[in-house]
Amino acid sequence: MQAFLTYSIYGTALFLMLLGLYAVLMKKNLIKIVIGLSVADSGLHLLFVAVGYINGGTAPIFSPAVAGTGTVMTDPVPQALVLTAIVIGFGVTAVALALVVRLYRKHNTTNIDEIKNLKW
Amino acid sequence: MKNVIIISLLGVTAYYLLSAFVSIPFGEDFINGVKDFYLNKSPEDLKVANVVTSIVVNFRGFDTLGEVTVLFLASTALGSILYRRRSSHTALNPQRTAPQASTLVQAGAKVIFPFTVLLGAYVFIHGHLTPGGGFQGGAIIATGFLLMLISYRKFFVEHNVLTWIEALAGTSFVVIGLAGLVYADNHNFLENFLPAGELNDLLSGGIIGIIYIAVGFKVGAEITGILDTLLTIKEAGLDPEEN
Amino acid sequence: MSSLVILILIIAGFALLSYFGHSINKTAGNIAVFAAAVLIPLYWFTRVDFSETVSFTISGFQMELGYNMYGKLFSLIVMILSPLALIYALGYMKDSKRTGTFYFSFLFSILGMTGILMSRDFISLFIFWEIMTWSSYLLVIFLGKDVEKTGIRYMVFSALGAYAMFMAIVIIHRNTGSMMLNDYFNAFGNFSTGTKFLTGILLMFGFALKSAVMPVHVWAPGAYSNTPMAYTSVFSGALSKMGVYGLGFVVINLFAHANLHFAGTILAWLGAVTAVLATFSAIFQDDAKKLLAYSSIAQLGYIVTGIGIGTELSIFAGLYLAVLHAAFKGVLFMAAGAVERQAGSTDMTEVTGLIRKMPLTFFASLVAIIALAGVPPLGGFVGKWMLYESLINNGNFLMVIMIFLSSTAAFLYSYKFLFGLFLGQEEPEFENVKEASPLMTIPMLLLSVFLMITGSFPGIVFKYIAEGMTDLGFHDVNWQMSVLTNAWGDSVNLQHVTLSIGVVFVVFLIFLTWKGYKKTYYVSTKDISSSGEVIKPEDNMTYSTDFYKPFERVLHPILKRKIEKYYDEFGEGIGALFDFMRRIYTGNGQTYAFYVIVFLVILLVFSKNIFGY
Amino acid sequence: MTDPVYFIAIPLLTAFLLPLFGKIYKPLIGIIPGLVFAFTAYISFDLYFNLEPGKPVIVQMAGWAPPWGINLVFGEFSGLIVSLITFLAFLVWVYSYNFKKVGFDNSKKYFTLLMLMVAGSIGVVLTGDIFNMFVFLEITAISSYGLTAFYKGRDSAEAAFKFLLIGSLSSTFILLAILLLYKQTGTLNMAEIAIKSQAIDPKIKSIIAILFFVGFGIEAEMFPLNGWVPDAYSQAPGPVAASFASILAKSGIYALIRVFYTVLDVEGIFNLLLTAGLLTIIFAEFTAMRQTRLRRMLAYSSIGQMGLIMVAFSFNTKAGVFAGLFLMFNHAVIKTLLFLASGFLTYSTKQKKIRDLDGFGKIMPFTSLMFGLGAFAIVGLPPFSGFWGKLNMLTATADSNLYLVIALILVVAVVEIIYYFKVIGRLYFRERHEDVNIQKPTWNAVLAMSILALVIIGVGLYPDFITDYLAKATNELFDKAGYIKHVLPSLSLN
Repeated sequence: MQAFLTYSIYGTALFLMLLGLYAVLMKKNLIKIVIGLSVADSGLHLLFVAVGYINGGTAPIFSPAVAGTGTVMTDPVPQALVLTAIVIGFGVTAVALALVVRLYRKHNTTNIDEIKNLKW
Repeated sequence: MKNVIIISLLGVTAYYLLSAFVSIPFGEDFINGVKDFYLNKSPEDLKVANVVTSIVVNFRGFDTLGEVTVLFLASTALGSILYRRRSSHTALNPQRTAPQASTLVQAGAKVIFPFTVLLGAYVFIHGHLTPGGGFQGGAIIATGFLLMLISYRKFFVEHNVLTWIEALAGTSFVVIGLAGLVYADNHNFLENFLPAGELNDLLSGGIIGIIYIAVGFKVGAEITGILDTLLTIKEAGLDPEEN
Repeated sequence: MSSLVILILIIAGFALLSYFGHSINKTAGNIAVFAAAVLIPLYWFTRVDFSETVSFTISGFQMELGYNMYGKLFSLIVMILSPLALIYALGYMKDSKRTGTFYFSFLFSILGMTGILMSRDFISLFIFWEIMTWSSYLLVIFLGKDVEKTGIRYMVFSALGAYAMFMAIVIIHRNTGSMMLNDYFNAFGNFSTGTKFLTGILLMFGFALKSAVMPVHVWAPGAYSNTPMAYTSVFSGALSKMGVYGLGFVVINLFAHANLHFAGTILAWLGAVTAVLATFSAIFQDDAKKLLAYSSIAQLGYIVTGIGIGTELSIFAGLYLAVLHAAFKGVLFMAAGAVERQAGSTDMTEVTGLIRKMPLTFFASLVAIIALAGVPPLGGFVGKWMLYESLINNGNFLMVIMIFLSSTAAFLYSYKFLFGLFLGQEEPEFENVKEASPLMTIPMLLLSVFLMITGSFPGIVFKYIAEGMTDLGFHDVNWQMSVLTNAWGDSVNLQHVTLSIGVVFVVFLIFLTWKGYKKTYYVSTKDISSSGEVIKPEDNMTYSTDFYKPFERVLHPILKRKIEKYYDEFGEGIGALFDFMRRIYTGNGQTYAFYVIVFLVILLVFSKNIFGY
Repeated sequence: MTDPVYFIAIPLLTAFLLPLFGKIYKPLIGIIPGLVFAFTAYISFDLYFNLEPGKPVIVQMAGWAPPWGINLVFGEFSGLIVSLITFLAFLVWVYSYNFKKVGFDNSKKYFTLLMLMVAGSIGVVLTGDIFNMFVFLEITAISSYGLTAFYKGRDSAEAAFKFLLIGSLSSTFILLAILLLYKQTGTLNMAEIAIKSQAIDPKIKSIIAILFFVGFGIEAEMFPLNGWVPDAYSQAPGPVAASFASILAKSGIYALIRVFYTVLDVEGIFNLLLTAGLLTIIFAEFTAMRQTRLRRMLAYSSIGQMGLIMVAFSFNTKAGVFAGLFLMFNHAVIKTLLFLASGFLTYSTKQKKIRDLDGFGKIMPFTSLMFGLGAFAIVGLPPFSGFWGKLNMLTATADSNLYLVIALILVVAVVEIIYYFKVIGRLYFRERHEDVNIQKPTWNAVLAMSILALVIIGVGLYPDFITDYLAKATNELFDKAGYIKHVLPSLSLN
């Protein structure tokens, strides 16, 4: 059971990440590429949270309900990190979308194959 | 063909990464991590119930400062990327290309908007007590604004106000951090110099609550600003790329 | 402060002074250049302490400056030839633009050469070598023609040579932990065979390239002829001798400490082949500058042969030829420059009959040509004599034949040069040509006087060569002021030779003058009778056109295989390869992302091999 | 008054407040960032020269000792690089203070982005926490995207998008590596990871190392991850390209070095770095030779230099690291000068082609001279500083018995000479055919370029100005136990 959980949970998160990368590598539409980056980020964030989980753990909050009961708590560190990672991912996505807008204005297309004025 | 190549490449990557991740089974605790220290110190020294918050704002507060900077940066970069020189002829005539939303949506949005903002404020004010915090609260507030932006073609945010909020909130974060250099016991950046209070009190955690409120304002203002920049075209018509 | 450092600083100071002087106005700059031409040699001859050494450590490398006698010999060339060339340049460059840059580079190349000759460690040697290289590069492209082709070719080959040296230097440092020349020579015997070969051959390659030995000579003709002639005299006369200098001490020291004679023999063969082929090429040049350039390569071939054989006499001959070559090639390039400046061209099919217009230039060229051709009674003869003797002694008969062939063939181009420019019929368009200014003729004449003296008294040069050879390990070299001896017991008293030839010459001159003076009248090449053909003004009727056509036909199969062509083809091939390589940067962002993933996957798949777990 | 925290805090504070300053008095937008750069340069020099030997300045954030809190380490190694970055950043500000007055009215955003990019790079260098390094790397990256796309008329958005695409992949890999490290060691502090990393399963460690290698390699312009470089360098404003070469690339290579020298102990990575560095040199320099546009040529040359730096660091010897630092110094100073000069050389030409520069030596004497000097220095001709870097590099290579590498580096150096001298030939020894509107460099640009030129000549004539500092930095980098001892006094490397 444990092994199944391990493989399925990490596998799912990694699958999501690689799905995003697949979109980045295969899709021709700039917007889809940005979405791919976003999806890859989400998969990564899921991985973070999954790594932080401890069997039978509760949320790491000392509310009066749990205080002093000695329950196991999940690891708070990846949760804090994922918060940072999400914000950074958001920032990158926003900049990417702005660039897509600029590129569309200039080239009148969102096909990445047609946007290569700079080469060699 | 390309499909097959890429899928097999990603498959190989997946195989290696998965083999690295499954080395420690899911949900297993490891020893000697820094987390135990955080779990002990957060309620004892900082009197902060939400350990994630105490990590985000205090133990790793420097990261959060960077994070806030990233958001600020994103909005600045966005402004710089989509910036257009104002020609003297065309007056500033902001407009949106999106179609007008239905009356139902408009009315609903009007009702939901204040509550969304209120919820956001609640979330970031109670960041050290309950799940949530400045980023989450700010994001909720921005959602409220997004709702308004997409419902009303004529709803515009005042960028001047946003600038002031961003500047003051960001400044207060850094200033609070710098104050730690002067007033705190060990004279460290971002160190707590206020009384910690009691666990699970609203006024607990010293500077943590204050910083999270500042972060909430800043995030709310910045995301709203970003959404507005992306949604609104400042000038009538699309000018061709200059130069 | 040490006199050596002061010398370097003086030269650098004058370089800057000339540059800024010229940017203010021409007179100020020219005064600075003149002062440099006078004061630098003056300081060198009177104040420089040749026994002094200066040591210092920079960036963890020990460096040392100090003259030895061998370096002093070459310094003598630099210190005599370059001031004369500088003074010549004052006349030659009078109407040019950007003279500031010219003199700046000129003086910096003198600085480079001076520094090379006083370096006792590889680092300062290399630094000065590079300074010499880039300053001469600036002069090669100074006139702005053939910047891409000749300039880049010169720079590429120089860089190849310099970097071969550089590689040798760092390998030496790795094996000895020191950068001193002497440490290298002393430790050489203990090196592994591979290191011996690698360092020896790399160093030799670097130096041989500067002295334009055959497969790597292609930079030379273009560079020599492309440079303002005021500098070419130094370029060919002194700068190329830096290669000879380096070859000398490397070859000798390697022979002394290891049995690498065959490397020297290869070098000697290359020198001989160079001499022959370059001589043939020189014969068929129509441009006097190109002709002189090829002739320089050929002459350097003799010198390299002498050095490469590595016996006492051959080196002695090589060094003597090096000194003489500096003098006569200096004169010839100056003369070509004078003609170019006065008549507007050095194309021998156009410029003819300048003997009456430019008698001083002609006289200087005549002396230099005689010295070059190795005809008694001038100095070139002495050098050839010794070279032949050393080759015969060594049993290299084939090489003797080659050298002999080349020096006989040298008559052909020597004559072509003299005839083409100075003799022959006078053309109307050169009616108003005048003799060059004294600033230009005096240096030429001084050098030709030197050449005449060495014809009967080669001993004044022998003295310094013998001194210099002590540093190469030949301690008691016999020499006499004006008597040549050989191993077979023959001896020649040069004064007798000079005297007898002089008498014949004078008699002949008087006879010619008396016989021909009255009846001479001058006609243009167009002033001929032809059977029905009308000579148009633009027809080139000078005798110098297709001067050696029959020879050319014979030698064509040899000479058509221009080595330049192979280099050019190689360069084009490389360029095409580079063009192919840069297609990797397709311009498509997605492709770049694909590269990233591919790279990651490759590393992951081979992680076991990379990290060896 | 000198605390490494100010490196980060002051630029951030100013960045937040800059919009408000602009509302008060417009010229403050240009002046205030300059004061900030001057201030950071001042404190970096102050801290660096007052550093006690072998005793880095360590500050804790929020009063928690290192394994728990984030810390900044200002040692001889990181301090040297920070000083270099702040010095060059100040010069870039001096240069760009009134660069392109017309069309530069968006300067508020320009200076904000520039300031944050510098602060981010400093953060990458100073931080002692691996995740914090990631955050600062992202700050640097996002501000670079913004700066790349700063000009509207060019293809700058295209360049920035490529940069962003590759940069996002880089951050994904780095995050994965950090996550794996955290999973294995339970900590994010670099010193503690250094202790615990010995116990990590080598197979997983190698995967972590590869992820870091690819992630930081993208920032460090490694082949084949450097597709974004030529585009970004050629499309960004001139001073920004200069700061990419001198600041962004430096923080990338610093992260690479720090992780592999201090944090992870994987021997095999050095051979990999050597191979990647050599490939980088070959492809970059050979591609550079066939470029027709000046800035693209400089960009490829910059990649080549970075490859050389990687090769130097791959020897894992003190001589190699010393040479690598020397090359980093040279590359930062000289490439900055070249980019700054090229900014004015190509100012008015639309295509920015090399052949547009014919005869510029006469009409723009100062800028051309600066470019020529930079070109002489970068190809390693004495008596300029580039020579000493190359000399140390090659002796280090020889000491590692890599003779073939020496030959390769020198062959590539010949290629480098060809394309730089082609430009010089065009600048000085060609006649101009058509008239062109030129932009004389402004006084502040002249000042910035002159200072760089003086540094190049000064170090070239007397390299011992800096060799002591480089040697100290080298020793510190190799003193892994010392680093751990200073950061974590209670723990030690077993």
